[in-house]
Amino acid sequence: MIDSEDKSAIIRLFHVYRNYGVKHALIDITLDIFNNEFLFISGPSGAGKTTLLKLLYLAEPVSDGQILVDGLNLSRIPRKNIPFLRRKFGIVFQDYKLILTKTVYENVALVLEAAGEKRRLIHKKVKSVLRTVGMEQRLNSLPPSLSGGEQQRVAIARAVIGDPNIILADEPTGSLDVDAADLVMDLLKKFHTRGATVVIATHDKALIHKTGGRVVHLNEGRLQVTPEI
Amino acid sequence: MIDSEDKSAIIRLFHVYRNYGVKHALIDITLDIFNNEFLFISGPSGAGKTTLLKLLYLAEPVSDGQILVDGLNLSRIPRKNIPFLRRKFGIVFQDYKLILTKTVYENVALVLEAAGEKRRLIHKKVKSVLRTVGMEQRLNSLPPSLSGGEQQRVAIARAVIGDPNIILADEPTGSLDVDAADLVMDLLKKFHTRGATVVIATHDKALIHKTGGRVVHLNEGRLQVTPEI
Amino acid sequence: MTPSVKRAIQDIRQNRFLNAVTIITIALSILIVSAFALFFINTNDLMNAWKRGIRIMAYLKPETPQAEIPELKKKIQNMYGVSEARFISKEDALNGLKTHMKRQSSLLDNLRENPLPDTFEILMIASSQSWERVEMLAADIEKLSQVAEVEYGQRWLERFTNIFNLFRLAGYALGALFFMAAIFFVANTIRLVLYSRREEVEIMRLVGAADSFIKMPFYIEGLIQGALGGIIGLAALFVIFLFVSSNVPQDFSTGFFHIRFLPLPVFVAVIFSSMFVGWLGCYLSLKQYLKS
Amino acid sequence: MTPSVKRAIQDIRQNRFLNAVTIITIALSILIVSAFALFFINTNDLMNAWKRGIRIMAYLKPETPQAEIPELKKKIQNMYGVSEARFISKEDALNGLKTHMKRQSSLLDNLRENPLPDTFEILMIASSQSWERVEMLAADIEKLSQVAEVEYGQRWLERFTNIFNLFRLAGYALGALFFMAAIFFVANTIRLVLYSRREEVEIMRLVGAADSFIKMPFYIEGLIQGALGGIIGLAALFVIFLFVSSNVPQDFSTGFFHIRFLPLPVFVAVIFSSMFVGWLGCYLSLKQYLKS
Ligand SMILES: Nc1ncnc2c1ncn2[C@@H]1O[C@H](COP(=O)(O)OP(=O)(O)OP(=O)(O)O)[C@@H](O)[C@H]1O
Ligand SMILES: Nc1ncnc2c1ncn2[C@@H]1O[C@H](COP(=O)(O)OP(=O)(O)OP(=O)(O)O)[C@@H](O)[C@H]1O
Ligand SMILES: [Mg+2]
Ligand SMILES: [Mg+2]
Repeated sequence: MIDSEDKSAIIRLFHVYRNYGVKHALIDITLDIFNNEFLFISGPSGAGKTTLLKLLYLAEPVSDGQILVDGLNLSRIPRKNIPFLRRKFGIVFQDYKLILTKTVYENVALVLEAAGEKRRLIHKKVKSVLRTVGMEQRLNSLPPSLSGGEQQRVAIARAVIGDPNIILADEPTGSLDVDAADLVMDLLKKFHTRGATVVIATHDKALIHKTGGRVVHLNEGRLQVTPEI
Repeated sequence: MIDSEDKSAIIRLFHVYRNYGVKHALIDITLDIFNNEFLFISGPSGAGKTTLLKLLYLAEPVSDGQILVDGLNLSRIPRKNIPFLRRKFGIVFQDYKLILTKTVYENVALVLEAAGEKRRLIHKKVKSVLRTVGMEQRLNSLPPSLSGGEQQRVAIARAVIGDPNIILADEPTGSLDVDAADLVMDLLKKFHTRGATVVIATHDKALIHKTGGRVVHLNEGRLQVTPEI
Repeated sequence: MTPSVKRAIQDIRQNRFLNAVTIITIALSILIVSAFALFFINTNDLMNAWKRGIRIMAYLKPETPQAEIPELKKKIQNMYGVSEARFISKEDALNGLKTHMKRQSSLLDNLRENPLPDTFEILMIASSQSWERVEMLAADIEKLSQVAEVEYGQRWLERFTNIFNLFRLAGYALGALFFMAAIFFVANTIRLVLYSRREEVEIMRLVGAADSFIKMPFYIEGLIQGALGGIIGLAALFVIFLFVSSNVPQDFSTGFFHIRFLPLPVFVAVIFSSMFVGWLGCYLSLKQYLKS
Repeated sequence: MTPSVKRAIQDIRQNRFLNAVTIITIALSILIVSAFALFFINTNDLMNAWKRGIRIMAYLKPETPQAEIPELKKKIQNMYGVSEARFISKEDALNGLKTHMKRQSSLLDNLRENPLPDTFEILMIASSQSWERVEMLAADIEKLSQVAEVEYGQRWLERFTNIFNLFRLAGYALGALFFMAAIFFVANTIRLVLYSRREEVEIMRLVGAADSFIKMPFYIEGLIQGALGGIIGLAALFVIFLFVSSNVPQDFSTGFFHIRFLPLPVFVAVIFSSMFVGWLGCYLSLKQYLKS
C-alpha cells in the first residue's frame, strides 16, 4: 500500500474535453492529482488514458476546459516555454518513442544533454540508471536490435533519468514479464518515495492490485472515480 | 483446455542457432510444432521468443541448424518463393507493423490484395474480420490516430484475414484489457478449431494458464520443454 | 482500372508531399535539360545561317574562252556540297569593286584595262559544312584546268568557326553534365522518397506480398510523376522561351534566322524520356530495398 | 569541441546514407553552377579578345597640315574609352593596300597620285566596349575639325556583337535557371532527409529539448555538408576543366586568349555560398517541422 503524504494538487483538470473530429476521446474530466501521489489511470482499450496523459505534457491541446500543472495554466504557456514544462515530467510512452538511429546510451543521455548537463555527470547517471533496469550490457545497441521488453526498459530509464517531479508512465510494464515488471515498479516506487508524483496509465488490473495507490477509472472518455483501494 | 488433434509436425526445428555478433539469441533449439497445435512459447524479456518466430517466416536466416515448414526446408527456398511461404502464416507482430500512411481498411485488405483476391470478396472479408475484433467503426482511420490496443486489434485482424494455416502471434494481448484479450483469444481458438496451428509467444503466465495448450519455455535462448498443462 | 493503377492513385493521394517533391524535381530537371536543348537547337540554326555566308571564289584563267563557261558551271554545281555556282564576269567584278571601294573608287577610273578575272562565286549546302569540307572543296575546284586561283572565306570566318567549335565543345560538356546531374537528382529524390517509405515496403514483404506486387504501384507512380513532371517542365520552358524571345533584338529574329521552340518530335521525346526517368528512378531504388 | 559539434559529428556517422546523398547533391549543384560560371568567364574573356579587334578608322581631310598631327593624336588618345591611336600616313596606307590586294595590286601601280588620306587607327579599351560605345566614340571623333570621315568595324562585327548579346541573354536566363534549380535541389534534398528524420525531431521535443538544442547539430551538419559538397563539386569541375581545355584546338588557347579556371576569389565565394546553402536548406526545413 502506498500513501500519498502531501495533499496539495500538483495537477488539476477542470472540465477537460478532447475531441477528434466527431469522436470524443475525453469528456468533462475534472480531476486533481496530488503532490507525491501514486495514481493509476485504468480503463479498457480506447478509454482515453493515453489521450489524458498527452494533454498534460502538451503533446495536444485541450478542446475545452483547463489544466494546471504546478500552478501553470497550460493554455497560457508560450510556445518557447513548452520544453521547460516537459522537463518537469518523466514520460514512458506507450510506443516507447526511442530514436531508432541512436544507441541506447544516446537515447537516455539525450534528456540530460537537452537540459544542459555536463558530460561527466551524464555519463555516470546514464550508466547507473541503465544498470537499474538491467540494460547496462546494451549501451551501444540500437533500439531495433532490442527485444520489445528491452526497448521498454530503455524507455523507462529515459523517463526517470532527469529526476523528474512527475512521472507519467503509459503501460510501463506491457511488454515485461513478471520479474522485469516488479523491477520497474520498484523503481517507480523508489522515485515516489523520494518525492515524485507518479501517474501510471494501465489496463492491467493485476498490476494495480499488486501495487496499490489511488485508482481512477476511465471508460469511453468519462471518469469514474473509485475509492482508494 | 485445448487438444492437439493431429500429431504430425507442421514445423520442425533441428539444432537451430541464431547469433547476433557475439550475442546468442537462440541456442540449439530442437522443437516440433504439430499440425493444429495450440502452442505457447513463454519466457522472460529477451529470451528469444520473437527471434524464434522471425526464423520461421524467414525474416532472418538461421545461423546454424535446419527448419522445416510444411515439409519445406527453409534454407532451400529460393528468394522468389518466400512470399508463398509467408502466406501460409498469419503473423501478429509484437510492434504491430501497421503501415502508418494507410487506413485500417487498407492495412487489413493488403494481405488479400497481395494474394490476388477479388475486390468484392476483399471488401466483405475485411469488414467481417474488423467487426470480430471490434474495429468496424474505424475503417478509415490511420494507425497513428488509434490507441495502442486498437492498433493491436487491427494487427490481429490482418493476421487472420487470409485464413492462414499457421498463426504466429507475438504478445497478441500485450496492449489489451482483459475483455479485449478474451475476445482475441476466442478468435484464435476459433481458427484453431477450424484446423489452424496457433503459436503464441508471450511472457504472460496468466494468459497461458487461462487458455491452456502446450507450453515451451525459453530462457536466455535455450529451450526448456515443460509437460503439457 | 486495374488494381495496381488504383493502388498507385491511392498511394499518390496518401503521400502528397512526397509526390509533389518528386514531380517538381522531375519538372525542374526536364526544364534544365530541355532549356539546354532549346539553346543548342537555336544556336545551331544561327550557325547554319552564318555558314550560309561562306562562299568560295574561283578566279578563272584570263585565256578561258566564254564557250567553256556553261559546262564549267555545270561541273562545279555537280560537286559534292555545292548548292549554287554563280558566274561573275570581269566587268561585273570591276563594277562591284568600284561600288565596294566607294571613296577610293577614283583610283579605278584611271585604269588602262580591266585587271580582274572572270569569277565563279560558289555557295555551299549549309548542312554539309565544316571548315574542313570548305577546304576540300576549294582544293577540288582549284584542280579544274580553267581555274587560276581559289579564294575562300576570310581569316575572321575561320576564327569564328573555331570559336564556335569551342562553344560547341564546352556546350557538349555542360550539356552532358546537366543531363547526368538531372538523372541523378531525379533518381536521388525517388530514392529518398522510397527511403522514407522503406518500412512500408518491408511490412508488405512480411505479410506475403510478392516483389512484383509491391513494385507495380511504385512503377505506375513513377510513370505518372514522369509524365506530369515532363509536361510541367516543358510548360515552364515555354513561358521562359516566350519571355526571352520577346526580348531578343528585333533585327535579329526577323533577320536571317528565327528563334524557335522545341520541334514537336523533341517535345514528345522529352515527355517519354521523362516518364522513362521516373520509372528508372523507381526501378533502381526499389532494386536496392528489395535486395536482401 | 562543443557538445553541439560533437553531436553533429555523431549524427553524420549515424546517418551516413542521408549525409552522403546531401553532400553529393550539393556537390553536383555546385558543379553545375560553377561550370556555368566558368563557361561564362571564359566566354567573356574571349569576347573581350575579339573586341580588341574593333578599331575605328578616322580619315583626315587632305588639307590637314602635318604639324597638327601630334596634337590631334593627343586629343584622340584622351577621349573616353580610347586605348591607343596610331597614325598611318597616306603612303603607309597605300603600301598596306597594295600588300592586302595582292593579286589586284597591279592596278595600283598605274596611279598618278596617291588618292588615300592620312588616317588614325583607334583601338578601344576592351572593358568599356559595347556597340553603342563604339558608335558614340566614332561620332565624337567625326566632330573633330581635321577628320573628314570615320569608318568603324565591319558589318559582320556588328552582327557578331548582336549574336553574342543573344548568347549572353540566353546565357543569363539559363544561368539564373540553373542557379535556382540548384538551390531547389539542395533545399529539397535536405527537406526529404529531415522528413525521414521527423520522428526523431518529434521525440526530442517530447522529452523536453528546446528548439535551439534540436536545430544546432542540424545547422552544423548543414555547414559541414555545404563545405564538403562545395569542395567536391569544385574538384570535379577542375577535372572536367582539365579534360576540356586539353581538347581545345591549340591555335586557340595559345593565341589571342587563354582558357582559365575560376579565379581564387570566385573559388572561395563558391565554398562560402555552398556552406550558406547547406545552412539555409536546414533552416527552411527545420522551420517547417518545428512550427506546430
Ligand atoms: N489523433 C486521433 N484522431 C482520432 N482519434 C483518436 C486520435 N487519438 C486517439 N483517438 C481515439 O481516442 C480514443 C482514446 O484513445 P487513447 O489512445 O487515449 O486510448 P487508451 O485509453 O490509451 O487505449 P489503449 O489502452 O488501447 O492504449 C481511441 O478510440 C482513439 O482511437
Ligand atoms: N538484430 C539484433 N541484433 C542484436 N541483438 C538482437 C537482435 N535481435 C534480437 N537481439 C537480441 O536477442 C535477444 C532475444 O531477442 P527477442 O526479441 O527474441 O526476445 P523476446 O523473447 O522476444 O523478448 P521480449 O519478450 O522482450 O519481446 C535479446 O537480447 C535481443 O536484444
Ligand atoms: Mg494508450
Ligand atoms: Mg519479443
